[in-house]
Amino acid sequence: MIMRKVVEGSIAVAHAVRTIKPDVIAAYPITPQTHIVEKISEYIANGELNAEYVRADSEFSAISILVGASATGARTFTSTSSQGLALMHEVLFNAAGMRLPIVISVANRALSAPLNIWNDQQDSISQRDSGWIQFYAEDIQEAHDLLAIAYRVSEDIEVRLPSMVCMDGFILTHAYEPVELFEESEIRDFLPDYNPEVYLTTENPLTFGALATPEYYTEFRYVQTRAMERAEKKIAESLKEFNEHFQRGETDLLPVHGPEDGDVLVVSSGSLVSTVKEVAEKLGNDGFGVKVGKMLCFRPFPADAMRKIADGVDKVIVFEKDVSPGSEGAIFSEVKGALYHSENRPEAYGFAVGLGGRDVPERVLEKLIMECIRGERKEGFHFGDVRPVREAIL
Amino acid sequence: MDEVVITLGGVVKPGTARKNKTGSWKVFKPVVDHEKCILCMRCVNYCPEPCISVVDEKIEMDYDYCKGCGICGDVCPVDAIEMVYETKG
Amino acid sequence: MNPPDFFGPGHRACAGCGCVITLRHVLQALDGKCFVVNSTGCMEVVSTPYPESSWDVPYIHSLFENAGAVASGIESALKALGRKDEGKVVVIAGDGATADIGVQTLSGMLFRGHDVLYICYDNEAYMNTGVQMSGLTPLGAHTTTSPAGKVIPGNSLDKKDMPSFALAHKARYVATSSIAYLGDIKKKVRKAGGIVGPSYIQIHSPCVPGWGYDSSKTVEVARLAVETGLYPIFEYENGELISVRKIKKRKPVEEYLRMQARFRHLFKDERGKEIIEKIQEIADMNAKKFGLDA
Amino acid sequence: MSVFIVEVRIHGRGGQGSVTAAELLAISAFKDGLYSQAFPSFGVERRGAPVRAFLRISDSKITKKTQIYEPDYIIVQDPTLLDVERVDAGLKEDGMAIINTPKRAEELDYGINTELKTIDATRLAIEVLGRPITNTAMIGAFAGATGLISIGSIKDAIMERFSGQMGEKNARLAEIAYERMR
Repeated sequence: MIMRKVVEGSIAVAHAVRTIKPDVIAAYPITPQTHIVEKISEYIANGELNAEYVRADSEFSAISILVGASATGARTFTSTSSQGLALMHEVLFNAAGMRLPIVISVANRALSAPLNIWNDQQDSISQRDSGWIQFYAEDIQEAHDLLAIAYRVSEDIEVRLPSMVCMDGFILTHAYEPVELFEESEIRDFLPDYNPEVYLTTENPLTFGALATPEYYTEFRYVQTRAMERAEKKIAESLKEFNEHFQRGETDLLPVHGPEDGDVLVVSSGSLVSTVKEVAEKLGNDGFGVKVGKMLCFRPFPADAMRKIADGVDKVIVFEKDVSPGSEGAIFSEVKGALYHSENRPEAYGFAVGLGGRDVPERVLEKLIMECIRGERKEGFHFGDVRPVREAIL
Repeated sequence: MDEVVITLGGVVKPGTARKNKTGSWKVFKPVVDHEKCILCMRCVNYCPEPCISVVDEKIEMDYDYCKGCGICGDVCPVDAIEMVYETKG
Repeated sequence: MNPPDFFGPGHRACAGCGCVITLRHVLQALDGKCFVVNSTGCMEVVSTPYPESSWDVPYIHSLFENAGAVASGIESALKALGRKDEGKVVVIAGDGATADIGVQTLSGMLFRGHDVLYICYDNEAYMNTGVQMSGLTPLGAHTTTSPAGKVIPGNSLDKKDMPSFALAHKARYVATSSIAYLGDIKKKVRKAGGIVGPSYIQIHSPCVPGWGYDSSKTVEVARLAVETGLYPIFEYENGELISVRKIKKRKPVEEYLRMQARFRHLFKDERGKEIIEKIQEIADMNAKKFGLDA
Repeated sequence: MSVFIVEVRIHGRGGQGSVTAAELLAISAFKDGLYSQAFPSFGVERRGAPVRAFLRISDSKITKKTQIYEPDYIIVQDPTLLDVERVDAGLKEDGMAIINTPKRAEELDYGINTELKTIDATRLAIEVLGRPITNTAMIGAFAGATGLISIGSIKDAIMERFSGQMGEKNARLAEIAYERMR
């Protein structure tokens, strides 16, 4: 039986967590993640979720607590945003290097300074090299569903890497939509219990977190990279199996929407994809062949799939909610990087939009896409929705 | 090139450092005068390696690991341990 | 009659390392029935170069400053998984990891009341990285970041009072000890191991290269720290001072300082003399506070 | 493609339950078999500050994630907001404004050019709830004025959201407001 309800995004995520049944949850409150951990706290207080819930003294401690718990064999969960994720930075590398399948639900938010509590994706995108799998949810349903997929992929012995499931702060965390919520029994079928082969126990006293000299370190990074490659396959498999199980959700690592023979490819991630789709549809009605590539996961980066969907297009346009000052948008760089190895190298345009919570209305995207189509934009990276600026000292 | 084994997460089996024979570090080695020794166990307890034990009611030093720090001699209440220069090679 | 060991041999610690002595006896006191969480530091780097380990107990090293949190996580996992009876969760961390960089995760662990025994092996500086000053470096000590120079004669601060920090967090059991008294370490670790809830034991553990003395004198120098009153040995249970190691005839601090190269500069001039007097005052205050004099 | 999509903007002050109003309307519409979406304007505003909440109702899946710039309807929970902002900004010409005020529509000197309905929700709320919390009255009024959502679903949604007597009182308040608007 499908349980379909109008719920807030954060509540849908908390519900998914409840059915997935982590053994240990540790978290620290930060806007806009708060509703997730508040709801989980409520489940714990009401006995609806039987887990150890640790109210950590910081995000740094929260993720460190999960390192200890995960190494002991527990299934673990935390959620954070922005500065909180940045504060976890050091531990993220540590958890990935120790191959601990921790899952974080990230409520994407801008980074300070200047202080800004609103949505963009600079927080998680800037953790791209930490060794974590990164999923980006387009809507609340997907934020809910991807959690189960994340655990399944992360805990797979072929992968054993941590995951973050990113959802746009406020836009998804604080919105209400009808969501098909997991039943506990159906999640059990999809996601088996976590029983690691190696874990901390006095019955077999293993050493975790050894020091690797230059003689070994390279090989550790090498096997981690290989595990990411395997993760790519596992994600694709898990998406299909999820779809068979629940009859919903994407079935491709890099889903494409719109006309297959479209000569413009627009790539984006998170909730922005929805708006891009609306615009592409409208432009399609106006006679422009625009297809949309959805960056469902940024790590592992689906380079092969990207080449495939870009095959035959004249222009690739990337809309992303992040920027690397001194360079360009990270997704744009990587999309271009993938296309360098393709025979067909389309023109490439990258736009940072929606930074710090700026709403990205359809008209903005439509204007930018049309400027690219008409050749009014230079190839390369641009701020898409920036106003004229005069710099001043005071 | 030789193949290296990289374990999942770098997990290591217990006690595997025993293959690292630190005895080569020492310049002076402790020698026990079993006549004087009263088996008080102070050297056993204070050895940082640890590489001193009682075998057949006699103190035995495992020179494979002894780094020659001299703590055993220093804590011996009856001066039964002497540090002697170890010629190598 | 040989005690069972759960650490070494084959580790790469310096000859005469006082910290390893601490380690050995902590693990022995718990009969190896424990989970060790080790901060980055000497004991970590000397014991776990891949693919080797000197540990015979379940062991994890994560980072420098998160041992309190990692231990909290292990303890929570053992609870959640119904495996609490497997053993005690024990942190083994140096003074820098404890009193400086890891103070927040220690605070969180103590405050939340996790059933964890936190052992600080106190060798009074960042020895792993080459003897830099930490929050537990004593007054007057020369370190590479508090060098005895022409203008400033070594460390101008005195040790941070971490036992009081633990007490302020209502830790169930708080104690100090020293490798000079192995029986004392064992007794206290066993006691803490039997208490459900957070406990903190700080164990004075001399460092041969960091303090500058002959490697055979590790125990002797540790004993002098206690006998001068500079390292008072005490224990608190539920906030009450329940025992103090009495000193028959307290020795002047010079005896302790003179043994170590890190204090050598204090014996060169009048300024040094003043600092020695200040150090003596610290010892006198300890004696008064804890009633050290027998 | 959606056959119809209705966009609603709710104006209120922090603490008046505007987000809850949007949520309840979304749940009610869903109960009627429609697709719906509700979300707040995301701010750092505290109690008393002007806030907005948004609602979309459609007969097919709603994919839009942007804020609402050209609403079909506006709901104004607090009459004092008329003094501080143009609540009708972007309101479609064939749209409708539903405003909580003791004034009759023709007495309201605000210059709203669309259809305008008023209701003294504050007085109603005080009478029924004993407190000036107007959000359930306003959603009842919205249902009555637009006919988009059934009052049965609205009452169900309210009863699920507030337990016991509080639920019953709010459901009654919504129904009274609904009847006034029909």
